[in-house]
Amino acid sequence: MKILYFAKLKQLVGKSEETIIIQKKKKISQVINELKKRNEVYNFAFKETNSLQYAVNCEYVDLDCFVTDNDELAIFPPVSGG
Amino acid sequence: MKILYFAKLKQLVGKSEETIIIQKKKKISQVINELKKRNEVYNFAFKETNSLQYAVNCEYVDLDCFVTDNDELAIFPPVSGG
Amino acid sequence: MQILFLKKNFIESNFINKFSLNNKDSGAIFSFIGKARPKNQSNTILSIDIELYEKMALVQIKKIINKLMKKYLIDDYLVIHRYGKVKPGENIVLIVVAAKHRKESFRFGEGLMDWLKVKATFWKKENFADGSQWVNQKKTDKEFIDFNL
Amino acid sequence: MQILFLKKNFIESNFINKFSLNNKDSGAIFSFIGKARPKNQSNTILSIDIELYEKMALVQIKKIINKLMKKYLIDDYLVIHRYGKVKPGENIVLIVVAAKHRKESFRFGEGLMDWLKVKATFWKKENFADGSQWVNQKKTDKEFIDFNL
Repeated sequence: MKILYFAKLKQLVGKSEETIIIQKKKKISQVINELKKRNEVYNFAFKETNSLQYAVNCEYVDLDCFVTDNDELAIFPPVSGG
Repeated sequence: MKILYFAKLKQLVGKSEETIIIQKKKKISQVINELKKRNEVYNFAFKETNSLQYAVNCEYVDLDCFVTDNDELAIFPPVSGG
Repeated sequence: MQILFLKKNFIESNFINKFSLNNKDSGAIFSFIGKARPKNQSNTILSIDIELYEKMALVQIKKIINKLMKKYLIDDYLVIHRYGKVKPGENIVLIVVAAKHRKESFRFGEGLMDWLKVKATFWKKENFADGSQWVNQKKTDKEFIDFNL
Repeated sequence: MQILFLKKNFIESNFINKFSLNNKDSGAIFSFIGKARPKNQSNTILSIDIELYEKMALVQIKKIINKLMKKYLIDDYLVIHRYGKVKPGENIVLIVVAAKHRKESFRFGEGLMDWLKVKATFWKKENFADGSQWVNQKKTDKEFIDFNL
Protein backbone atom coordinates (compact mmCIF):
# COMPACT_ATOMS: atom_id res chain seq x y z
CA MET A 1 0.00 0.00 0.00
CA LYS A 2 1.25 3.44 -0.90
CA ILE A 3 1.47 5.99 1.92
CA LEU A 4 1.77 9.71 1.09
CA TYR A 5 3.00 12.33 3.56
CA PHE A 6 2.41 16.05 3.17
CA ALA A 7 3.52 19.38 4.61
CA LYS A 8 5.04 19.32 8.08
CA LEU A 9 4.57 15.55 8.38
CA LYS A 10 6.57 15.05 5.18
CA GLN A 11 9.38 17.12 6.70
CA LEU A 12 9.29 15.13 9.95
CA VAL A 13 9.21 11.71 8.29
CA GLY A 14 11.79 12.86 5.76
CA LYS A 15 10.03 11.49 2.69
CA SER A 16 6.93 12.19 0.64
CA GLU A 17 5.89 8.61 0.07
CA GLU A 18 6.66 4.99 0.72
CA THR A 19 5.12 1.57 0.12
CA ILE A 20 4.29 -1.00 2.78
CA ILE A 21 2.69 -4.38 2.44
CA ILE A 22 -0.75 -4.95 3.93
CA GLN A 23 -1.95 -8.52 4.17
CA LYS A 24 -5.72 -8.62 3.88
CA LYS A 25 -6.76 -5.51 5.80
CA LYS A 26 -5.61 -3.36 8.69
CA LYS A 27 -6.91 -0.36 10.61
CA ILE A 28 -5.04 2.91 9.95
CA SER A 29 -4.34 3.21 13.68
CA GLN A 30 -2.58 -0.17 13.50
CA VAL A 31 -0.54 0.88 10.45
CA ILE A 32 0.63 3.96 12.35
CA ASN A 33 1.50 1.99 15.48
CA GLU A 34 3.71 -0.23 13.38
CA LEU A 35 5.37 2.78 11.73
CA LYS A 36 6.03 4.34 15.14
CA LYS A 37 7.87 1.20 16.23
CA ARG A 38 10.37 1.54 13.37
CA ASN A 39 12.45 4.32 14.92
CA GLU A 40 12.50 7.63 16.78
CA VAL A 41 11.85 9.68 13.62
CA TYR A 42 8.52 7.95 12.97
CA ASN A 43 7.70 7.83 16.66
CA PHE A 44 8.13 11.60 16.89
CA ALA A 45 6.34 12.36 13.61
CA PHE A 46 3.24 10.43 14.70
CA LYS A 47 3.31 11.64 18.29
CA GLU A 48 -0.06 13.38 17.99
CA THR A 49 -2.20 11.23 15.72
CA ASN A 50 -5.33 13.20 16.60
CA SER A 51 -3.96 16.39 15.11
CA LEU A 52 -3.33 14.64 11.79
CA GLN A 53 -5.82 13.94 9.02
CA TYR A 54 -6.22 10.72 7.05
CA ALA A 55 -7.48 10.03 3.56
CA VAL A 56 -7.93 6.75 1.71
CA ASN A 57 -8.14 7.07 -2.06
CA CYS A 58 -8.74 10.83 -1.76
CA GLU A 59 -11.61 10.58 0.77
CA TYR A 60 -11.27 11.74 4.37
CA VAL A 61 -11.48 8.90 6.87
CA ASP A 62 -10.69 8.44 10.56
CA LEU A 63 -8.14 6.25 12.32
CA ASP A 64 -10.59 3.36 12.63
CA CYS A 65 -10.86 2.97 8.87
CA PHE A 66 -9.54 -0.27 7.36
CA VAL A 67 -7.05 -0.21 4.48
CA THR A 68 -6.00 -2.91 2.04
CA ASP A 69 -2.87 -3.28 -0.08
CA ASN A 70 -4.47 -1.59 -3.10
CA ASP A 71 -5.39 1.57 -1.23
CA GLU A 72 -3.56 4.89 -1.25
CA LEU A 73 -3.30 6.24 2.27
CA ALA A 74 -2.48 9.93 2.73
CA ILE A 75 -1.55 11.43 6.09
CA PHE A 76 -1.19 15.17 6.68
CA PRO A 77 -1.79 18.07 9.07
CA PRO A 78 -5.07 20.01 8.67
CA VAL A 79 -5.11 21.77 5.30
CA SER A 80 -4.44 25.51 5.03
CA GLY A 81 -5.13 26.55 1.45
CA GLY A 82 -7.29 29.34 0.09
CA MET B 1 -39.90 74.73 -3.19
CA LYS B 2 -38.53 72.50 -5.94
CA ILE B 3 -40.36 69.22 -6.54
CA LEU B 4 -38.65 66.46 -8.54
CA TYR B 5 -40.50 63.55 -10.14
CA PHE B 6 -38.84 60.34 -11.29
CA ALA B 7 -39.53 57.21 -13.34
CA LYS B 8 -43.19 56.26 -13.83
CA LEU B 9 -44.37 59.24 -11.77
CA LYS B 10 -42.47 61.60 -14.05
CA GLN B 11 -44.25 60.02 -17.04
CA LEU B 12 -47.65 60.36 -15.36
CA VAL B 13 -47.16 63.96 -14.23
CA GLY B 14 -45.57 64.79 -17.58
CA LYS B 15 -42.63 66.75 -16.19
CA SER B 16 -39.44 66.05 -14.24
CA GLU B 17 -39.60 69.06 -11.93
CA GLU B 18 -41.55 72.13 -10.95
CA THR B 19 -41.43 74.85 -8.31
CA ILE B 20 -44.23 75.72 -5.89
CA ILE B 21 -44.32 78.32 -3.15
CA ILE B 22 -44.49 77.13 0.45
CA GLN B 23 -45.29 79.74 3.06
CA LYS B 24 -43.68 78.80 6.35
CA LYS B 25 -44.07 75.01 6.41
CA LYS B 26 -46.41 72.32 5.16
CA LYS B 27 -46.73 68.55 5.49
CA ILE B 28 -45.89 66.58 2.34
CA SER B 29 -49.35 64.98 2.46
CA GLN B 30 -50.85 68.48 2.30
CA VAL B 31 -48.62 69.46 -0.64
CA ILE B 32 -49.82 66.39 -2.51
CA ASN B 33 -53.47 67.02 -1.74
CA GLU B 34 -53.12 70.48 -3.22
CA LEU B 35 -51.40 69.06 -6.34
CA LYS B 36 -54.19 66.51 -6.76
CA LYS B 37 -56.79 69.32 -6.81
CA ARG B 38 -55.09 70.94 -9.82
CA ASN B 39 -56.41 68.52 -12.45
CA GLU B 40 -57.07 64.91 -13.43
CA VAL B 41 -53.46 64.28 -14.45
CA TYR B 42 -52.14 65.05 -10.95
CA ASN B 43 -55.11 63.36 -9.34
CA PHE B 44 -54.36 60.16 -11.24
CA ALA B 45 -50.57 60.35 -10.75
CA PHE B 46 -50.95 60.62 -6.96
CA LYS B 47 -53.77 58.10 -6.69
CA GLU B 48 -51.73 55.73 -4.53
CA THR B 49 -49.58 57.88 -2.29
CA ASN B 50 -48.59 54.90 -0.16
CA SER B 51 -46.87 53.18 -3.05
CA LEU B 52 -44.67 56.24 -3.65
CA GLN B 53 -41.51 57.26 -1.82
CA TYR B 54 -40.59 60.71 -0.59
CA ALA B 55 -37.25 62.39 0.00
CA VAL B 56 -36.44 65.84 1.34
CA ASN B 57 -32.96 67.07 0.49
CA CYS B 58 -31.88 63.53 -0.47
CA GLU B 59 -33.09 61.84 2.73
CA TYR B 60 -36.04 59.45 2.80
CA VAL B 61 -39.00 60.79 4.79
CA ASP B 62 -42.68 59.90 5.12
CA LEU B 63 -45.83 61.81 4.21
CA ASP B 64 -46.02 63.43 7.65
CA CYS B 65 -42.74 65.25 7.18
CA PHE B 66 -42.85 69.05 7.02
CA VAL B 67 -41.22 70.93 4.14
CA THR B 68 -40.28 74.59 3.77
CA ASP B 69 -39.71 76.71 0.68
CA ASN B 70 -35.95 76.04 0.68
CA ASP B 71 -36.31 72.28 0.59
CA GLU B 72 -35.99 69.98 -2.41
CA LEU B 73 -38.80 67.43 -2.37
CA ALA B 74 -38.42 64.32 -4.54
CA ILE B 75 -41.28 61.91 -5.19
CA PHE B 76 -40.84 58.57 -6.96
CA PRO B 77 -41.84 54.89 -7.08
CA PRO B 78 -39.71 52.41 -5.12
CA VAL B 79 -36.21 52.28 -6.60
CA SER B 80 -35.11 49.35 -8.79
CA GLY B 81 -31.40 49.75 -9.45
CA GLY B 82 -28.57 47.25 -9.03
CA MET C 1 -13.03 54.62 -1.87
CA GLN C 2 -14.77 55.52 -5.09
CA ILE C 3 -18.37 55.78 -6.30
CA LEU C 4 -18.89 56.22 -10.04
CA PHE C 5 -22.04 56.64 -12.11
CA LEU C 6 -21.25 55.83 -15.74
CA LYS C 7 -23.32 56.40 -18.85
CA LYS C 8 -21.22 54.11 -21.06
CA ASN C 9 -20.62 50.39 -20.74
CA PHE C 10 -17.43 49.48 -18.86
CA ILE C 11 -15.10 46.49 -18.75
CA GLU C 12 -15.25 45.21 -15.19
CA SER C 13 -11.87 43.51 -15.35
CA ASN C 14 -9.99 46.79 -15.88
CA PHE C 15 -11.46 48.15 -12.66
CA ILE C 16 -11.03 44.94 -10.67
CA ASN C 17 -7.43 44.54 -11.82
CA LYS C 18 -6.46 48.10 -10.91
CA PHE C 19 -8.32 47.87 -7.60
CA SER C 20 -6.58 44.61 -6.72
CA LEU C 21 -3.16 46.07 -7.57
CA ASN C 22 -3.93 49.16 -5.44
CA ASN C 23 -4.76 46.88 -2.51
CA LYS C 24 -1.84 44.46 -2.63
CA ASP C 25 -1.80 44.07 1.14
CA SER C 26 -5.46 43.11 1.47
CA GLY C 27 -5.82 39.34 1.61
CA ALA C 28 -9.38 39.35 0.30
CA ILE C 29 -10.91 41.01 -2.76
CA PHE C 30 -14.65 40.49 -3.17
CA SER C 31 -16.42 41.56 -6.31
CA PHE C 32 -19.94 41.44 -7.65
CA ILE C 33 -21.12 42.27 -11.16
CA GLY C 34 -24.82 42.75 -11.86
CA LYS C 35 -25.62 42.49 -15.57
CA ALA C 36 -28.63 43.29 -17.71
CA ARG C 37 -30.47 40.05 -18.42
CA PRO C 38 -31.73 39.24 -21.93
CA LYS C 39 -35.20 38.12 -20.83
CA ASN C 40 -37.95 38.97 -18.38
CA GLN C 41 -39.82 35.70 -18.00
CA SER C 42 -40.38 34.87 -21.68
CA ASN C 43 -40.17 38.45 -23.02
CA THR C 44 -37.01 39.37 -24.87
CA ILE C 45 -35.53 42.60 -23.50
CA LEU C 46 -34.08 44.84 -26.20
CA SER C 47 -32.60 47.39 -23.83
CA ILE C 48 -32.99 48.88 -20.36
CA ASP C 49 -33.26 52.59 -19.61
CA ILE C 50 -31.87 53.46 -16.20
CA GLU C 51 -33.00 56.74 -14.67
CA LEU C 52 -30.86 58.28 -11.94
CA TYR C 53 -31.39 60.92 -9.24
CA GLU C 54 -27.66 61.42 -8.95
CA LYS C 55 -27.34 63.72 -5.96
CA MET C 56 -29.51 61.49 -3.79
CA ALA C 57 -27.96 58.23 -5.02
CA LEU C 58 -24.56 59.52 -3.93
CA VAL C 59 -25.87 60.61 -0.51
CA GLN C 60 -27.61 57.28 0.04
CA ILE C 61 -24.73 55.06 -1.09
CA LYS C 62 -22.30 57.00 1.11
CA LYS C 63 -24.67 56.55 4.05
CA ILE C 64 -24.89 52.79 3.43
CA ILE C 65 -21.11 52.57 3.19
CA ASN C 66 -20.55 54.54 6.40
CA LYS C 67 -22.97 52.28 8.23
CA LEU C 68 -21.33 49.10 6.92
CA MET C 69 -17.81 50.38 7.63
CA LYS C 70 -18.73 50.69 11.30
CA LYS C 71 -19.66 47.00 11.33
CA TYR C 72 -17.02 45.49 9.06
CA LEU C 73 -13.32 46.19 8.80
CA ILE C 74 -12.46 46.81 5.17
CA ASP C 75 -9.53 48.48 3.40
CA ASP C 76 -11.15 49.88 0.28
CA TYR C 77 -14.25 49.81 -1.91
CA LEU C 78 -15.37 50.68 -5.42
CA VAL C 79 -18.98 51.12 -6.55
CA ILE C 80 -19.90 51.65 -10.21
CA HIS C 81 -23.49 51.96 -11.41
CA ARG C 82 -24.65 52.56 -14.98
CA TYR C 83 -27.40 54.91 -16.04
CA GLY C 84 -28.92 55.70 -19.43
CA LYS C 85 -29.40 52.97 -22.04
CA VAL C 86 -28.03 49.53 -21.22
CA LYS C 87 -28.07 46.51 -23.55
CA PRO C 88 -28.57 42.91 -22.42
CA GLY C 89 -25.29 41.38 -21.23
CA GLU C 90 -23.80 44.76 -20.33
CA ASN C 91 -22.84 45.54 -16.76
CA ILE C 92 -25.25 47.51 -14.61
CA VAL C 93 -23.44 47.49 -11.30
CA LEU C 94 -19.95 46.59 -10.06
CA ILE C 95 -18.97 46.39 -6.40
CA VAL C 96 -15.41 45.61 -5.34
CA VAL C 97 -14.30 45.35 -1.71
CA ALA C 98 -10.82 44.84 -0.25
CA ALA C 99 -10.39 43.53 3.29
CA LYS C 100 -7.87 41.66 5.39
CA HIS C 101 -10.30 38.78 5.89
CA ARG C 102 -12.72 37.21 3.45
CA LYS C 103 -15.75 37.16 5.74
CA GLU C 104 -15.64 40.93 6.21
CA SER C 105 -15.37 41.46 2.46
CA PHE C 106 -18.37 39.15 1.88
CA ARG C 107 -20.56 40.76 4.56
CA PHE C 108 -19.69 44.26 3.38
CA GLY C 109 -20.22 43.51 -0.32
CA GLU C 110 -23.47 41.62 0.20
CA GLY C 111 -24.83 44.27 2.58
CA LEU C 112 -23.92 47.02 0.16
CA MET C 113 -25.87 45.30 -2.63
CA ASP C 114 -28.86 44.64 -0.36
CA TRP C 115 -29.10 48.28 0.73
CA LEU C 116 -28.29 49.68 -2.70
CA LYS C 117 -31.26 47.76 -4.12
CA VAL C 118 -33.70 49.57 -1.83
CA LYS C 119 -32.06 52.95 -1.17
CA ALA C 120 -30.08 54.06 -4.23
CA THR C 121 -32.22 56.22 -6.50
CA PHE C 122 -32.09 54.31 -9.78
CA TRP C 123 -35.11 53.15 -11.77
CA LYS C 124 -35.07 50.60 -14.57
CA LYS C 125 -37.42 50.47 -17.54
CA GLU C 126 -37.28 47.39 -19.74
CA ASN C 127 -37.89 47.91 -23.45
CA PHE C 128 -39.47 45.11 -25.48
CA ALA C 129 -40.39 44.85 -29.16
CA ASP C 130 -43.99 45.76 -28.36
CA GLY C 131 -43.60 48.35 -25.59
CA SER C 132 -41.82 49.02 -22.34
CA GLN C 133 -42.37 48.52 -18.65
CA TRP C 134 -40.97 50.00 -15.43
CA VAL C 135 -39.31 47.39 -13.24
CA ASN C 136 -40.90 46.91 -9.83
CA GLN C 137 -38.79 46.62 -6.73
CA LYS C 138 -38.33 42.91 -5.99
CA LYS C 139 -40.46 41.56 -3.16
CA THR C 140 -37.43 39.92 -1.54
CA ASP C 141 -35.50 43.20 -1.63
CA LYS C 142 -38.44 45.04 -0.09
CA GLU C 143 -38.72 42.42 2.65
CA PHE C 144 -35.04 42.84 3.42
CA ILE C 145 -35.46 46.53 4.19
CA ASP C 146 -38.68 46.05 6.17
CA PHE C 147 -36.84 43.51 8.29
CA ASN C 148 -33.71 45.60 8.78
CA LEU C 149 -35.16 49.05 9.39
CA MET D 1 -17.22 24.60 -14.97
CA GLN D 2 -13.47 24.65 -14.55
CA ILE D 3 -10.99 23.88 -11.77
CA LEU D 4 -7.38 24.90 -12.38
CA PHE D 5 -4.25 24.48 -10.26
CA LEU D 6 -1.61 26.93 -11.46
CA LYS D 7 2.07 27.12 -10.60
CA LYS D 8 2.57 30.63 -12.02
CA ASN D 9 0.95 33.88 -10.93
CA PHE D 10 -2.18 34.80 -12.92
CA ILE D 11 -4.03 38.00 -13.69
CA GLU D 12 -7.48 37.58 -12.21
CA SER D 13 -9.10 40.12 -14.51
CA ASN D 14 -8.37 38.07 -17.65
CA PHE D 15 -10.24 35.14 -16.18
CA ILE D 16 -13.11 37.20 -14.74
CA ASN D 17 -13.56 39.08 -18.00
CA LYS D 18 -13.65 35.92 -20.12
CA PHE D 19 -15.94 34.20 -17.62
CA SER D 20 -18.33 37.15 -17.60
CA LEU D 21 -18.45 37.26 -21.41
CA ASN D 22 -19.10 33.50 -21.52
CA ASN D 23 -22.04 34.00 -19.17
CA LYS D 24 -23.74 36.99 -20.74
CA ASP D 25 -27.19 35.77 -19.75
CA SER D 26 -26.40 35.37 -16.04
CA GLY D 27 -27.51 38.45 -14.15
CA ALA D 28 -25.02 37.94 -11.31
CA ILE D 29 -21.27 37.33 -11.37
CA PHE D 30 -19.66 36.83 -7.96
CA SER D 31 -15.91 36.69 -7.58
CA PHE D 32 -13.46 36.31 -4.75
CA ILE D 33 -9.69 36.71 -4.88
CA GLY D 34 -7.55 35.48 -1.99
CA LYS D 35 -4.08 37.02 -2.05
CA ALA D 36 -0.82 36.34 -0.24
CA ARG D 37 -0.49 38.88 2.56
CA PRO D 38 2.83 40.67 3.20
CA LYS D 39 2.83 40.18 6.96
CA ASN D 40 1.96 37.60 9.58
CA GLN D 41 1.38 39.72 12.66
CA SER D 42 4.57 41.79 12.66
CA ASN D 43 6.71 39.34 10.68
CA THR D 44 7.41 40.24 7.07
CA ILE D 45 6.63 37.33 4.77
CA LEU D 46 9.14 36.95 1.92
CA SER D 47 7.25 34.19 0.13
CA ILE D 48 4.79 31.37 0.67
CA ASP D 49 5.32 27.78 -0.45
CA ILE D 50 2.07 26.03 -1.24
CA GLU D 51 2.12 22.24 -1.26
CA LEU D 52 -0.60 20.40 -3.14
CA TYR D 53 -1.99 16.86 -3.15
CA GLU D 54 -3.50 17.41 -6.57
CA LYS D 55 -5.55 14.28 -7.11
CA MET D 56 -7.32 14.65 -3.76
CA ALA D 57 -7.80 18.43 -4.06
CA LEU D 58 -9.63 17.87 -7.32
CA VAL D 59 -11.83 15.11 -5.84
CA GLN D 60 -12.66 17.24 -2.80
CA ILE D 61 -13.41 20.47 -4.67
CA LYS D 62 -15.66 18.60 -7.10
CA LYS D 63 -17.48 17.06 -4.14
CA ILE D 64 -18.00 20.49 -2.53
CA ILE D 65 -19.26 21.90 -5.82
CA ASN D 66 -21.70 19.02 -6.38
CA LYS D 67 -23.07 19.48 -2.89
CA LEU D 68 -23.49 23.25 -3.32
CA MET D 69 -25.04 22.88 -6.78
CA LYS D 70 -27.83 20.83 -5.24
CA LYS D 71 -28.60 23.71 -2.88
CA TYR D 72 -28.06 26.75 -5.10
CA LEU D 73 -29.01 27.33 -8.70
CA ILE D 74 -25.95 28.58 -10.57
CA ASP D 75 -25.00 28.74 -14.24
CA ASP D 76 -21.23 28.36 -14.14
CA TYR D 77 -18.17 28.41 -11.89
CA LEU D 78 -14.39 28.78 -12.08
CA VAL D 79 -11.92 27.82 -9.35
CA ILE D 80 -8.22 28.61 -9.62
CA HIS D 81 -5.72 27.79 -6.87
CA ARG D 82 -1.97 28.42 -6.95
CA TYR D 83 0.70 26.02 -5.73
CA GLY D 84 4.47 26.31 -5.51
CA LYS D 85 6.14 29.59 -4.57
CA VAL D 86 3.89 32.63 -4.16
CA LYS D 87 5.06 36.17 -3.43
CA PRO D 88 3.17 38.65 -1.22
CA GLY D 89 0.44 40.44 -3.20
CA GLU D 90 0.12 37.60 -5.70
CA ASN D 91 -3.15 35.72 -6.04
CA ILE D 92 -3.57 32.41 -4.24
CA VAL D 93 -7.17 31.60 -5.05
CA LEU D 94 -9.81 32.88 -7.43
CA ILE D 95 -13.46 31.83 -7.37
CA VAL D 96 -15.95 33.11 -9.93
CA VAL D 97 -19.63 32.15 -9.95
CA ALA D 98 -22.37 33.00 -12.45
CA ALA D 99 -26.03 32.80 -11.47
CA LYS D 100 -29.39 34.25 -12.42
CA HIS D 101 -29.77 35.81 -8.96
CA ARG D 102 -27.20 37.47 -6.76
CA LYS D 103 -28.08 35.66 -3.52
CA GLU D 104 -27.44 32.26 -5.08
CA SER D 105 -24.07 33.45 -6.42
CA PHE D 106 -23.12 34.79 -2.95
CA ARG D 107 -24.18 31.64 -1.08
CA PHE D 108 -22.43 29.38 -3.58
CA GLY D 109 -19.21 31.42 -3.64
CA GLU D 110 -18.99 31.85 0.10
CA GLY D 111 -19.82 28.19 0.75
CA LEU D 112 -17.20 27.08 -1.76
CA MET D 113 -14.52 29.17 0.02
CA ASP D 114 -15.60 27.90 3.46
CA TRP D 115 -15.37 24.26 2.42
CA LEU D 116 -12.26 24.72 0.31
CA LYS D 117 -10.47 26.08 3.40
CA VAL D 118 -11.05 22.86 5.34
CA LYS D 119 -11.23 20.16 2.65
CA ALA D 120 -8.94 21.05 -0.27
CA THR D 121 -5.50 19.53 0.19
CA PHE D 122 -3.24 22.57 0.09
CA TRP D 123 -0.71 23.51 2.77
CA LYS D 124 0.98 26.88 3.13
CA LYS D 125 4.43 27.52 4.55
CA GLU D 126 5.40 31.13 5.20
CA ASN D 127 9.04 32.04 4.65
CA PHE D 128 10.59 34.83 6.75
CA ALA D 129 14.08 36.32 6.78
CA ASP D 130 14.98 34.12 9.76
CA GLY D 131 13.19 30.88 8.99
CA SER D 132 9.86 29.47 7.93
CA GLN D 133 6.67 28.22 9.47
CA TRP D 134 3.76 26.02 8.37
CA VAL D 135 0.44 27.84 8.51
CA ASN D 136 -2.09 26.35 10.91
CA GLN D 137 -5.69 25.92 9.89
CA LYS D 138 -7.62 28.95 11.18
CA LYS D 139 -9.71 28.31 14.26
CA THR D 140 -12.76 29.94 12.68
CA ASP D 141 -12.42 27.72 9.60
CA LYS D 142 -12.14 24.63 11.78
CA GLU D 143 -15.20 25.67 13.76
CA PHE D 144 -17.13 26.06 10.52
CA ILE D 145 -16.54 22.47 9.56
CA ASP D 146 -17.23 21.09 13.05
CA PHE D 147 -20.53 22.94 12.97
CA ASN D 148 -21.50 21.83 9.45
CA LEU D 149 -20.49 18.18 9.45
